[in-house]
Amino acid sequence: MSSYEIFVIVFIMALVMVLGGSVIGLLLSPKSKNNQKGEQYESGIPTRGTSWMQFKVGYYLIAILFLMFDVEAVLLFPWAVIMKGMGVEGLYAVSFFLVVLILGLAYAWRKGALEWK
Amino acid sequence: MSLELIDGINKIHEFLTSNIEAAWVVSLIEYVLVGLGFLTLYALIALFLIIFERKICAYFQCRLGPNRVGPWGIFQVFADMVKILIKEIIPLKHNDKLLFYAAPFIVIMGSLLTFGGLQFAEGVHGVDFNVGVFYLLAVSSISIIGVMLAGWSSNNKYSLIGAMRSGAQVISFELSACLSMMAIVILGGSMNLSDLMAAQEDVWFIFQSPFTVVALVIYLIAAHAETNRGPFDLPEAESELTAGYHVEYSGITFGFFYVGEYCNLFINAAIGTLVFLGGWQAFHLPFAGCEGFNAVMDAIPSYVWMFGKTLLLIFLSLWVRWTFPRLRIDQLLRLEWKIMLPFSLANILLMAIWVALVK
Amino acid sequence: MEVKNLRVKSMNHVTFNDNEYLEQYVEELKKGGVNVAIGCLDDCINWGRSHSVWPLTFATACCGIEFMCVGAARTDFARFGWEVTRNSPRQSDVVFVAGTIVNKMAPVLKRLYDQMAEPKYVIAMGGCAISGGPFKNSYNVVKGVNEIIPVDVYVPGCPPRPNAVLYGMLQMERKIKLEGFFKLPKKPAITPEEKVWAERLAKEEEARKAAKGIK
Amino acid sequence: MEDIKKLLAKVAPGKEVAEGTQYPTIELEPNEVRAVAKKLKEAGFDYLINLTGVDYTDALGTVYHISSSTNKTAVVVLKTKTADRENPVLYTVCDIWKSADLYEREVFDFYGIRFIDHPDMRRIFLRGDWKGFPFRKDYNEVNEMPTTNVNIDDLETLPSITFDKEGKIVEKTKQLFDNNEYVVNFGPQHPATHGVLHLRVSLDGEIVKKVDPNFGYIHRGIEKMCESLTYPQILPYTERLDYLSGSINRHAFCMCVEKAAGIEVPQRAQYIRCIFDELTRIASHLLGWGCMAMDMGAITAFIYGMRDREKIMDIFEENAGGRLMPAYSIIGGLTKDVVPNFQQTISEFVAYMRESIKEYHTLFTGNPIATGRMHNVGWLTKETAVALGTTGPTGRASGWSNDVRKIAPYAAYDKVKFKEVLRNTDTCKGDSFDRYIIRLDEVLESLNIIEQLNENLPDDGVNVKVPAIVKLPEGEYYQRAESARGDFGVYIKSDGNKNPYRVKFRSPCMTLISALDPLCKGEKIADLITIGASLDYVIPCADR
Amino acid sequence: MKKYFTDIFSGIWNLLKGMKITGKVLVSPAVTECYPEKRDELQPKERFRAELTMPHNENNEHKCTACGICAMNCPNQTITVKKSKITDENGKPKIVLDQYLYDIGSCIFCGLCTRVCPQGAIEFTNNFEHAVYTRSKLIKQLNKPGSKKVEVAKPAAPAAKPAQAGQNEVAAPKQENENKQ
Repeated sequence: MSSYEIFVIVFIMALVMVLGGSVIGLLLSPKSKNNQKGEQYESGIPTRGTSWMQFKVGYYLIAILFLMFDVEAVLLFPWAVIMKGMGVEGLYAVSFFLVVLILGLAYAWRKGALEWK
Repeated sequence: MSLELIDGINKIHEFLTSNIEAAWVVSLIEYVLVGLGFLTLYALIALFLIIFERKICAYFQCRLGPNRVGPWGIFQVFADMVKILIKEIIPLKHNDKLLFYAAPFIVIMGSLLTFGGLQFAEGVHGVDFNVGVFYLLAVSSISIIGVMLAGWSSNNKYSLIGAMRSGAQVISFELSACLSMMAIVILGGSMNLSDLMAAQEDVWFIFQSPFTVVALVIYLIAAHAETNRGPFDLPEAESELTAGYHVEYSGITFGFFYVGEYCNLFINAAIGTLVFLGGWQAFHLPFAGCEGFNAVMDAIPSYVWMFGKTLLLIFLSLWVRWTFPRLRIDQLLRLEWKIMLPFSLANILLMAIWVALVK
Repeated sequence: MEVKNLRVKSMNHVTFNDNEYLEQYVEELKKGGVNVAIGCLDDCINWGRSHSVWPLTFATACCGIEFMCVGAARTDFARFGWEVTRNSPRQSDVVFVAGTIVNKMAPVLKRLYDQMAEPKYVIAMGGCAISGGPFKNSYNVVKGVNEIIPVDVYVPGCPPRPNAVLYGMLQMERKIKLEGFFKLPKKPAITPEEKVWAERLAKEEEARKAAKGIK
Repeated sequence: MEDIKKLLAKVAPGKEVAEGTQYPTIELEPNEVRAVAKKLKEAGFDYLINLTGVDYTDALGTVYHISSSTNKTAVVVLKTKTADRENPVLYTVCDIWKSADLYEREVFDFYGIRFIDHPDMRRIFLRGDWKGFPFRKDYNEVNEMPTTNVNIDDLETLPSITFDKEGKIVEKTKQLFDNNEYVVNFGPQHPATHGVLHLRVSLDGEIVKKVDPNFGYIHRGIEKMCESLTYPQILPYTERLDYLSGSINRHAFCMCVEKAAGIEVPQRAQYIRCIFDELTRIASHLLGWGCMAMDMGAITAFIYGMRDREKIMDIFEENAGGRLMPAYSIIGGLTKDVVPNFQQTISEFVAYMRESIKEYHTLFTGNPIATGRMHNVGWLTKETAVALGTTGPTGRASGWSNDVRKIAPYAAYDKVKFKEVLRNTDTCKGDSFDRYIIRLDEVLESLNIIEQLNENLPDDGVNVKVPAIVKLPEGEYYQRAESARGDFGVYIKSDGNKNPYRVKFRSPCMTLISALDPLCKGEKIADLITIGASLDYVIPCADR
Repeated sequence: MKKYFTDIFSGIWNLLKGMKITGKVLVSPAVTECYPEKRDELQPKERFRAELTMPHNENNEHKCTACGICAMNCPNQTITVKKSKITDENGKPKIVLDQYLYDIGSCIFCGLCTRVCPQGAIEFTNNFEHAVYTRSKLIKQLNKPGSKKVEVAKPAAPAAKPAQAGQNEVAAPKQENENKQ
C-alpha cells in the first residue's frame, strides 16, 4: 500500500469519524426546543449587535512578517537536506542568506514592528 | 511485535487473496481494515490521554482524580464518551452553518492526517513520504484553521476573539517548530522519517550535537503551543472567554475538539520523539564494550521505546500545563519573535557550522 | 432498573434519603413495560451519563465558595467524574444553582438553562436556591429556583458543607441511573414551573402589544 | 475633635455642630452641600467613606461620612435632606469625591433622590423597569419576577438632570456606547468576575476601551430586611454580605451594637474575635490569591490555596460550628468558648502557613509569566485610590495608609504589635503586582497578630449578660472595621425600638469595582481579568 | 543585551523552581478525603450545625413546651410551632405541642433558636446528608409522633435554664408570644 493510498484512507476516515459521530449525536440525542436556545451565548445576556464586524487585530504587522519568514523557511528546507553532503561550501552558500534574515529580524525589532500595538 | 504485526498483516492479505478473486475487493477490504485500525488507535490514544491527564493533573494538585468508575477510574473516559455522543447538538440560529459544521472536521482531519504520518514501531507506519518532516509540519497546522473557522462561524463574540487569538498562535509557533525541525534535517540530511530513524540507530539525535538540545527545547515549546494547551491556551482562555472558540459547540461536535486536542498532544510528543529522541530506536551506547548493554536495550520491543518516550514528553507537557499561568497575547508574540525566533535562527546557523566542521 | 438494584459504590441503598420518590419515578417509567434489550441499553447510557456530569460554572454567592471547595483538593469531585466544569452552557450537563437568585438574575438563569443542551439537570444548592433561604422575605429575591427552572435535587445547607454537596451529587447520580432513554420525554414537556413562566411571558407580551396599540 | 470643630466652623460658618454624636456632625441645606464639600476637600478631607440615604418619613436625605488620607483619624459627618417626596432632588458631590458616583446612584435607586449634574442616573441595583423605590418607608409596590431579558437600552441610556441657562432643571440622556462599538458582556455568569458582576466591555481588538460595571444581579436587599429584624437576628445577615470576611463583618456589627448599648465585652472574647478575624482575613486572601492565579490560568495554584484554606475552615468548624459562616460573635461576646486544644491548633497552623507562603512565592510569584502579566498593568495612583475610596489591600498597594486596625483600633488590635503593610510608593505605584503581593504579605502580618494574641489569651470569660431584647438608644452609630477587602462600615440609625430604623453597610467592594474602568482603559482583555482579580472584590458585598 | 540573556535564564530558572513545587506535590500523598468510601470516619466536628433536632429520651419524651420563642427569634420563619390547648387530668388548661415543623431548606444555621430556647429542647446535630428530590420533604417534623413533654419535677424558679453561654439574648416577653400565636 503506498503512502498516497494511506493518505486518502486517513482522510476518508476523518470524514467518517466526524460524520458518523454527528449522525449518532443528531439521531439519538434528546432534544428540546425553546426560543432562546439558538441565540448566542454571552454569559446569559442578549448580545449587542452582531459579532461579525470589523475587529482590530493587533498583531497585523507581525503576521506580515510571519508570511515572509515562513516563505524563507520553506526555501531553506531544500538546502537543509543537502547541507550534510555539501560540507563547508553549503555553509558559505546559505550563511549569507541566513544572516540577511537575522538582520531583517533585528531591523524589525529595532523599528518596533515586534511590539504589540 | 512489530515484525509479528507485519506477519499478521501479510497473513490477512494472503487469506483475503486466497478467498476472494476480485483484486479490488481485496484492496477495498484492506483499505477499510487499515482505516479502522487507524481510527481505533486514534480514539484509544485520545481516551487514554484524557484519563492520563485527569489522573496526573489530580496528583499535581494533591487530589485523587477519577477513581469511582471502574478500578482507579479508568472507565471514566468511556462514560464521558457515551455521554457526549448522545448529547444534544444545538441548532444555532445566527451562525454560518457550513463553516460551523466543517470546523470540527478540519480539526479532526488535521490531527488524523498527522497521526497517519507517524511511525509507531519498527516498520509500523502509515504515510511515509520522502518529505516526511515537511508533511508533518504541513498537516499539523491544518487543525488551527479549524479552530479559526470554529471561532468565526459561531457568530459569538467570545469565540471570535478566540479565533483571532488562534491566529496569533499560528503566526507565533509555526515558524519555530519549522526551524527547530530544520536543525534536525541539517543533521540528518534527509526529510524522510525512515531515514531519520535509521540515522539515529546508534545515537539519538539529541546526543549527536549540543544544538539539537536547543532545537528540542524550542520544538517542545512550539509544539506545546500548537496544541492550544497549558500556558498557551489563549484561544480557549477559560477565565477570559468562557470557552473560547468552541463556546457554541455542544455534544459530539465539542467532543471532536476535545479529542483533537488530546490527539494533538500525543502527535506533537510523538513527532518530538521521532525526530529528536530516536523514535522507536533503543537507547544505545556507541562505545566499544557496550554491546551487552545495547543487546539488553534492543530486547525491549520498539513500540515500548516509542510510547515510553512519547509518554515522557507528554508528561513533561502536562507538568508545564499544570504549573504555569496563561500567557497574555503580547507575551506570546514576544516569546516567539524576540526569544525563540532569534534563538532558532542562530541555532540553525550554528548547526550548519557544526555539521560542516565537525562531521 | 429497579430502585432496589440501584447501586452506588460504597454507599448502601437504604442510607439515602427520599427513596420513595425514585420508586414512584420508576413506576411511572415502567408503565407499558420495558423491553429487556432497551432496558440494557438504557442502563448503559445512564451509566455513562451518571458518571460524567459536567457542571456549569454558575455561582452567585456564598454557596459558590463552598462549591469551589468541593472542587478543591479536600473533597475532590473529580473522583466522580464531575470535575470538567464548563463555562459554556452548551457543554455542561448540570447547573448547580449555588447562591441567591434575585429578580434581576432570574431571566439570566432562565436563559442559561434554556441554552443548555439536553439532557440537563439542575441541583439547587443551599437555602437561597431552594426557597430564598435567609432572604425569602426580601423584595428582590426569587423564592426558590424551581419557580424558574425545574430542579432535580435539593441540597439544603447555608451553605452546605462540601460533603453534603457530594451527597447531593450521589443523589443526582441515582436519579440519572433510573432514567428511561427510550421513554422520552423523561420530564414532562412543560413542567409546572415552565407553565408559570410561559403564562407570564404571554401576559407580558399581551400587555406590550396592548401598550403599542394604544400608542 | 476640637480642631475639626474649628475647621467645621470655618467651612460652614453659622452651622451648629451637633452635640453628643460620635463624630462632629453638621446639618446643611441641600444647596449648601457642594460649597461645604469643596471647602472640606481643600482642607484635606479627600476620602468619602460612606454616603447613606435615609428616609426621615417627612423628608428624604443623605448622610456623608468624610475622612482624610492625611489626617486619618478625623471623621466628619454632613447631613442634608429635602422635604419633597414626589420629586426629590439633591446636589451631586461626585465631582468632588469620585467615590460618590456609585453611592449617589445607589441612593437614587433606593430612595428616588436624583442628583443634579450627576452624569449617570441609571438604577444601579434594580432593573430599569422596577416600580417604586424600595427603601422608602411607604414603599408598597409589588414587583413580579421579571421574565424578559434585560433591556439593552436600559443599560446604555444614561439619564441625568442638570440646570439649563435659566436655572430650570432639565432632563438629559446620553448613550454609553456608540452604535458600532464592539461591546462584549463579561458576566453575570462568567468564571472570572468573582460572582455575578456584569461587565459591559467595549473592545478595540484585544484592547479594552471602556468598562461599564453593572451591579444588582445579587442585590438581596439586606439593608431593607434589617429594618424589620431585631439586632441579634441581623447578625447572620452581616456574614452573608461579604462571605469571605464574614466574621469581620459580624464582629463590626456586634461592636457597633455593643458600643451603642454600652456593653463591655470581656477581653478573652475580644482576643478570640480578633484571632478569628485574622483567620478570616487569611482565608480570604488565600482564596483571593488562588482565584487570581486561576484567573490567570494557573489552576494548580488555586487548588493549593484552597487546600490550605481548608485548615482554617477546620478551625472554624471545630470552634464555632460553621465553615464559611462561623456565626461566632454575638452581641456581648461569643457563642461558646473555644475548644481546649485551640491554642495548640493555632500555633501549628501559624507554622504551617508560614511555610506555605514561601511555597506560593516560589510557585507563582517568581513565575516570569505571572510577573510579566502583573507588572506595569493597571496603575492605581494614590490620589486615584483616595478619590475612588478603594481601601484595604488595594489602597495600601498604592501607598495609601488606610488600615482601620491602626486608625481606629478596635477589640484587641491596640494590644498587639503589627505593622501596616504598605507598598513603597517610590519604587512602585500600585500595579497589579503590588496588589497581588500585598495580600501575601498581609497574610504573614496576620499570622504575627494571631501568634501574639494566641500567646496572651486572657481568661475572663467569653460573654456578658445582655438584655433579652437589645434596644439601642435613639441616635446614629457608625463602626469601622478592617475587613479583608478594606474599610467595612456599619451605620445604624436607631429610633429606640428593637429594630433599627436604618442600617447601612459601607461595602469596600463597591468602590473597588468602580476602579475597574479607570484601571482597565487601554489594557488588554487578559489584563481586565488580572486587574479584576487583583482588586479581589466580592459581588454580594457590593450588591448587599 | 546582557539583560536579555539574564532575563531569559532567570526566567527559565524560576519556571523550573515552580515546576519543582508541583513535582514535589506529585509524589506526596493526596489530601483528598474519600467521602462516600470513608463515610463513617468523616463526620463533621461536634459543634458543626447541620440539622436542627429535638432530642427525645427513651420514653419518647421531649423538653419542648411549645412556647414559640424559637420560632419568634428565627430570622426567616424556618420554624413553625403548632400547638393546641388541652385540659389535663387535673382540669388545668395546658399547652401541648402538636407539630414542631422545621424547614431545613431555608434554615441558615445561625443557632439563634437553640441559644434562646429556655428549655434546651432543641439542638443542632452534625448530620449533613439531607439532599432530596422533592422540596416538600425538606420540611421536617421534629417531634416524633406520639411524643410528649417530659414531666420533670417543676423547679421553683425558672432558674433551671441551662447555664449555656450566649443564651442571654432571650427575647420574647410573654404577650408578644401570645400575639404571634
